[in-house]
Amino acid sequence: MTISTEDADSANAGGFRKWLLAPEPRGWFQSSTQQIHQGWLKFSLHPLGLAGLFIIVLLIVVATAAPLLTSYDPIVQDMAGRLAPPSATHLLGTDNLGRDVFARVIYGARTTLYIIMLVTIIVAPLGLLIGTVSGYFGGIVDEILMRITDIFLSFPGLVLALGFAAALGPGITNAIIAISLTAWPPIARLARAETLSLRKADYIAAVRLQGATSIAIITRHILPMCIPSVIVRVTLNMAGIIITAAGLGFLGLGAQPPWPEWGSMAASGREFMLDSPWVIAAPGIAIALVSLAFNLVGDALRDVLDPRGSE
Amino acid sequence: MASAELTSKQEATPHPALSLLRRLAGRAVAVVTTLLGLLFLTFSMGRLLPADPVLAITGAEVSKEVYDRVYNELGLSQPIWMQFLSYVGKIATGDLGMSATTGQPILTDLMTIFPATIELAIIAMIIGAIIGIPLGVTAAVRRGTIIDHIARIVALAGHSIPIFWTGLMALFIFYAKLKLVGASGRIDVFYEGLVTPMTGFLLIDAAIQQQWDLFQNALGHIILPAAILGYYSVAYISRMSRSFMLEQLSQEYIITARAKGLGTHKVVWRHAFRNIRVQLLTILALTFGGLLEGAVLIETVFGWPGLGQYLTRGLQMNDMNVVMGSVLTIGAVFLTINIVSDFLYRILDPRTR
Amino acid sequence: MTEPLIDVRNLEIAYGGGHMRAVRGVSFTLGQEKLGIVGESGSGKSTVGRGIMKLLPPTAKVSAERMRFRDVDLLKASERTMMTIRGRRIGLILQDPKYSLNPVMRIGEQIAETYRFHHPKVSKAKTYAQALDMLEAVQIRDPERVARLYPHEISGGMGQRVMIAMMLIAEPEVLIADEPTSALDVTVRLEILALLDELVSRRNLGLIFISHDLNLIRNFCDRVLIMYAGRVVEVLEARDLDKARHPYTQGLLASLPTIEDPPARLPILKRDPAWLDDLAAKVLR
Amino acid sequence: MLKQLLTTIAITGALMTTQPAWAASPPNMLVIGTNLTGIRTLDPAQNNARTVSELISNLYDNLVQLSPDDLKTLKPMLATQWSVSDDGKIITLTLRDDAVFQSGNKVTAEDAAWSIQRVIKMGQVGSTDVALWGFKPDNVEKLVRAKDEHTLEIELPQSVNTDLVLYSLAGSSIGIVDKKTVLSHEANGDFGGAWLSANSAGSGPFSLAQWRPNDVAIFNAQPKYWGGKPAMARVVARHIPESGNLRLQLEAGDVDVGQYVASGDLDALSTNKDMVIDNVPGLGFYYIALNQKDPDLQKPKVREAFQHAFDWKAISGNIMRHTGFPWQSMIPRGMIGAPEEGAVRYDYDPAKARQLLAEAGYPNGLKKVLNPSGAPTLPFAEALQASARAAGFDLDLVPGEFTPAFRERKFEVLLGNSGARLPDPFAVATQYAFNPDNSDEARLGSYYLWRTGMKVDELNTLIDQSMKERDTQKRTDIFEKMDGIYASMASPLVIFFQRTDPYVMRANVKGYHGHTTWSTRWHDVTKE
Repeated sequence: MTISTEDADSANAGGFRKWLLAPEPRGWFQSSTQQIHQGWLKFSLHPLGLAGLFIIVLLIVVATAAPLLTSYDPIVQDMAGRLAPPSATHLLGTDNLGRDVFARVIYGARTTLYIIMLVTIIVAPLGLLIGTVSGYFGGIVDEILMRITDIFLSFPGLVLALGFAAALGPGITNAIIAISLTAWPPIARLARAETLSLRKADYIAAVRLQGATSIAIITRHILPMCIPSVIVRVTLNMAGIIITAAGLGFLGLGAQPPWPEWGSMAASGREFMLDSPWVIAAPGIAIALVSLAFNLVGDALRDVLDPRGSE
Repeated sequence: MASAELTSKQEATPHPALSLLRRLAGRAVAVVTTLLGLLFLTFSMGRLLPADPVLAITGAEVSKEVYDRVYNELGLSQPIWMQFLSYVGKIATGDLGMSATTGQPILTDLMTIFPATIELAIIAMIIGAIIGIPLGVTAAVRRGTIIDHIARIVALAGHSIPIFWTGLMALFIFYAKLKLVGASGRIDVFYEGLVTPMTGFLLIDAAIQQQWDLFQNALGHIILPAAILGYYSVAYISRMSRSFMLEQLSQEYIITARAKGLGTHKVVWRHAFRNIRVQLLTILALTFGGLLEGAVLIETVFGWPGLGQYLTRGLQMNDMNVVMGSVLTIGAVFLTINIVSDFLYRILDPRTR
Repeated sequence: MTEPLIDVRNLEIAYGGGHMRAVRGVSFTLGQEKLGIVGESGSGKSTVGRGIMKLLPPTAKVSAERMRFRDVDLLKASERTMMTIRGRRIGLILQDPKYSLNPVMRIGEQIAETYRFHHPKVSKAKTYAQALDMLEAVQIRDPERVARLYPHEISGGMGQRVMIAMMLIAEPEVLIADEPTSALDVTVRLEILALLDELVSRRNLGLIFISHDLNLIRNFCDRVLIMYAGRVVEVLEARDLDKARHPYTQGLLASLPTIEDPPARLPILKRDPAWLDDLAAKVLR
Repeated sequence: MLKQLLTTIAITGALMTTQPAWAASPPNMLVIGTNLTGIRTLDPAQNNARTVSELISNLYDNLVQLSPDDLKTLKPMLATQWSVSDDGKIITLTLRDDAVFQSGNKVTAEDAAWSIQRVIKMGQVGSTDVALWGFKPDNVEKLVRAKDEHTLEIELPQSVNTDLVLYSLAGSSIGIVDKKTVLSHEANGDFGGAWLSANSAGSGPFSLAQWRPNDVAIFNAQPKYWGGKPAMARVVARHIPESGNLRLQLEAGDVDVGQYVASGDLDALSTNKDMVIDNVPGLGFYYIALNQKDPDLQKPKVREAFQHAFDWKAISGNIMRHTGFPWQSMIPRGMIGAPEEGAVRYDYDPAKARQLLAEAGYPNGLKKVLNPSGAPTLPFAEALQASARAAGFDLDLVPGEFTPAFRERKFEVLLGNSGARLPDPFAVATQYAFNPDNSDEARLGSYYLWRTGMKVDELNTLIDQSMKERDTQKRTDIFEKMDGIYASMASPLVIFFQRTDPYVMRANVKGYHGHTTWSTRWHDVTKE
């Protein structure tokens, strides 16, 4: 066989492109890389999707580089300079307690990023685990797990999150847990569907014949295959999660003061909306932008993955 | 969508009537277990809430003896599963408990407030459908063009802008500046109490009693929150319409219709759209559930005396029974909508009849 | 032959900004005859049929030296003009009635629609009666009952009769049948062919019959176009098929099993990239 | 498809423009925008909170009343005159004979006696004030009695300053109800409580036309009111929880009186010449409560450090501009025993707070959970959190509704505000300094000092004295002494502001005077 030489080729400069475009990929890694590359090519045809991606990247950059972008501390108050309109000193003005709105929006990006990451970390594994176990074992296990999933699905997300957030008490982490509790069922369904199609695959049968345990099959062979589509799905749902988080913040169940969170900033700013619109506009626009960005990226991803989208 | 999955597990049985019966039975079991699960969720939510169920009944000033007596009466000394069973039993008899903040049985409260929310959500859904469906269909027909992109931005913006912000802004513009609509509540104060509640739906009641100025006034009050709520749902409706439509437009019968000489408008609306009507109905039903969710925020802003405000106030006041009752109601409505839309699908689509 | 019904010269159809050339320099004319277009799937034969009716997706780029239907220059025809041609003057029959009929519209309504669209002044009742007559003409018993059915409630053969009825009700001059029988059972297939044959002759239609089935074409059509990879490689009178000169056509014929002399193993069709270039020119008279 | 969209828009537009002009509230109708959250009943015996007191005060007459501008002089209402026996044990009130209930029944002494008995027997929050005088379910029937149709006798179970008793009779909970009507709706021995929660049976200037909890309360004028027919034919109290919305409606003239307007909107409305803002002083304070069951907060130096940890001056001119004024004495301004030249006792001094903390054994500061109780105190809490950080306190701010937790002593540091209805320092002192039994089982949740877990016997004695003493000068001395003790002991209830309740009125509304004891009456309200 010539696999080794092929691989050596691909490692060479210029060979990468060839490897990427090889008509017959060798191995899982190459094929999935190729898939991602193909997907990216399609994705890059969506101007709106690209715009969304740009905003998300911007969010990450802003969150990471927050201290470099503003010299203000987002929690330091200045009662004498409260509700100052936007100016050179305060780019987006100040809020009710004289805090710099720009700094709060910038640092608020960290909170948003924290929400996004934590939800992903909780939801993806949970959904994956439930979905794959359900799909792999089938029968009564499947029946029970899917019934539980249905129950969670039969609730509107915000309402369920509201209830749980209230039950768990205020605080951003509790809010995230509450949101996660409502966000895993679609993931589980997806993972289950993928598992069902994988379960019958020949290579799984082969592995099973070699005497691998169910746990090993699920974790080593099925789970990794489900991850890409799960990631896509989580992205699709992220816009909704951000809006839900903002809604919780608006109802006083979000981040604890004084730490900046866009939803609660908007909530406390609405009292001043008519006279000092910047206090609410800045976090409101931030929420809208990020949520819109995820919506756009999600839409584009959906088109890329949807076979109907390729004409 | 859950329901579609549920019904897809059909087995090939010899006799169609038997298979139907079996399917119905399976469906019933699924509904009952889901309902039980729903009850369990609300129950555990109630147990987790920091509110003291005893104090909710007795009021804060209570002697130790009374406290203990009520504690036992509520069955709080029993094992948790017994408590759950008695909770289920109470719900089965329509006893959702008393509200600590309104002093009324939750069921009575829900009877007066839920129609307000339903009315709002229905109008919102109509608005959402009137904007969302043509938007989605147009986007599908003009796929990839600038119209498609604009339609997408318009729709997604509605879903991305926080609803409380849109709400206050709209009040400022349409109420305060333009004086086009009413501000708070379901009706102007001077019409308050002039209509006898019959159905609980103010618009319907006013129409039945032929109080047209009152009807108009109520319409002026509902239109703004409903429009904002409706706009919120446009994203979902238009996205689904677009994707359904794209699927239909790639079908062979579209070629047939065009080969007959029909123009785009006829092909789209007479042929393709006819095929997505039933799907859209399902989507609208699901949207309706989502609108109940949106109502939670919009009702606070507009002082709309509905379920959303009831729930948020219950949360703020630690009124456990209110929270449990409202969440249960919304969950039950969701479930019902799922079943009904599934049913509608079967009834209305000639292929599944 | 008198004035041709359809005259196509050097038709080019490409997708994806010209990258995918589905049809390359196809030329033919159609009179009041049965013209067969034969080729394997992907040879561009269906594209030609739909190209004439301008029913290709907007991403398709169509160009030709000439593409006329009677007095109409199809290349320059507006969508509005095309609407008066489609259904009224050229009909199109698709492969599988399961997909080509609108699943949520009653049969009668679908047939009547063609007529109503082109004869808007005729009353509703009369239009419907016309549709029932047409159903009868395609040999459907109990047309009144069938008219009330939905497509999924009828068989494939009946579906194709409905399709034919729908396309002939406005009395077109040309009918394009795109694999009209491939989705049908063998016995039904013959019935449909007989019906088509009868209707085409009785109404003096020009018929373009697109199929991958050489046998069928040879028995049914007057003249045959053989297409390969977007090109016409050979044009023959149907009865002269045995005298085909092009190796592709010969290959096609050789791979047809016959009852008298079944080959032990069907030969594999040979393909030569060179056909794409040189031979095309020769075919052009 | 665009065509359809446009048609829809056109239709909607047409509907809008045919809308009658959204007229301002009519001249004979008063519209009050308020917050009706938490009002579960309109039964006088079951209420003692602010908004509901106003509603009840217009449905039911009291025996006596206090006018909003003079909280010391009792004025006649249903009782035209009253006298106190020489031993100070019996109060005799003579009732007017022209008062009728909305049912048409005449108001009699029997109704009055039964109304008081009812409040005591039901034992709900409405009884808080009168129960202080020693009335109990088993003695009230004997002590409060109708001597004849127009004479009511109230015998006191213990020695009490009778002015206090009469003040308490002016409170909204002691509104006189129609005994006959209410009893006809009694169910399960509830004294008609369930029926009265959504119906009225009073002799007041208004009757309840409609009541929907958390939505609206509508009142119709009683044309045959003994005090004359009110100018307002109808009063509507509507639940408008969103301050911005309320403000827009005030500006548009759809709402005449706004309550619970948020500070940002108040600032804006204060510059509007069509608006009058009346900041009515209330009998309560904004305070920080420190739970004495917490070993850290138990230390006096830590409590003292809290006095210097809050930069209250920074928020007094803005956030608190309409809702309170600086006041750091436990006796409300203008009351007997109150410091006359203002009560500013502690300044923000982070260095001093740090030093006190260090002395208490916390050189590295102290971390506690801070609960602002109720949403309006949130900005206050955020300001406290920020200034306390500099003073060495790391306060973990957890917002929400914490009154129940406060009542159960389950908190660390809580920020809240209080109110009382009895216009005498005794009421506030009881709330802030009285605690006869510090055990958990006692459940004395109405006493804030119990809630914080502290018991000071000396204060208990003084409060008891202030209740019994009839001589005003002596009582003044008692309250001054109490205030002194309270200040020097570094109370676990650290008072910063006295509350004011802002009422926003359109300038054309006359005669609406927010009442310190919350019994705001609409009888004399007119609109120009």
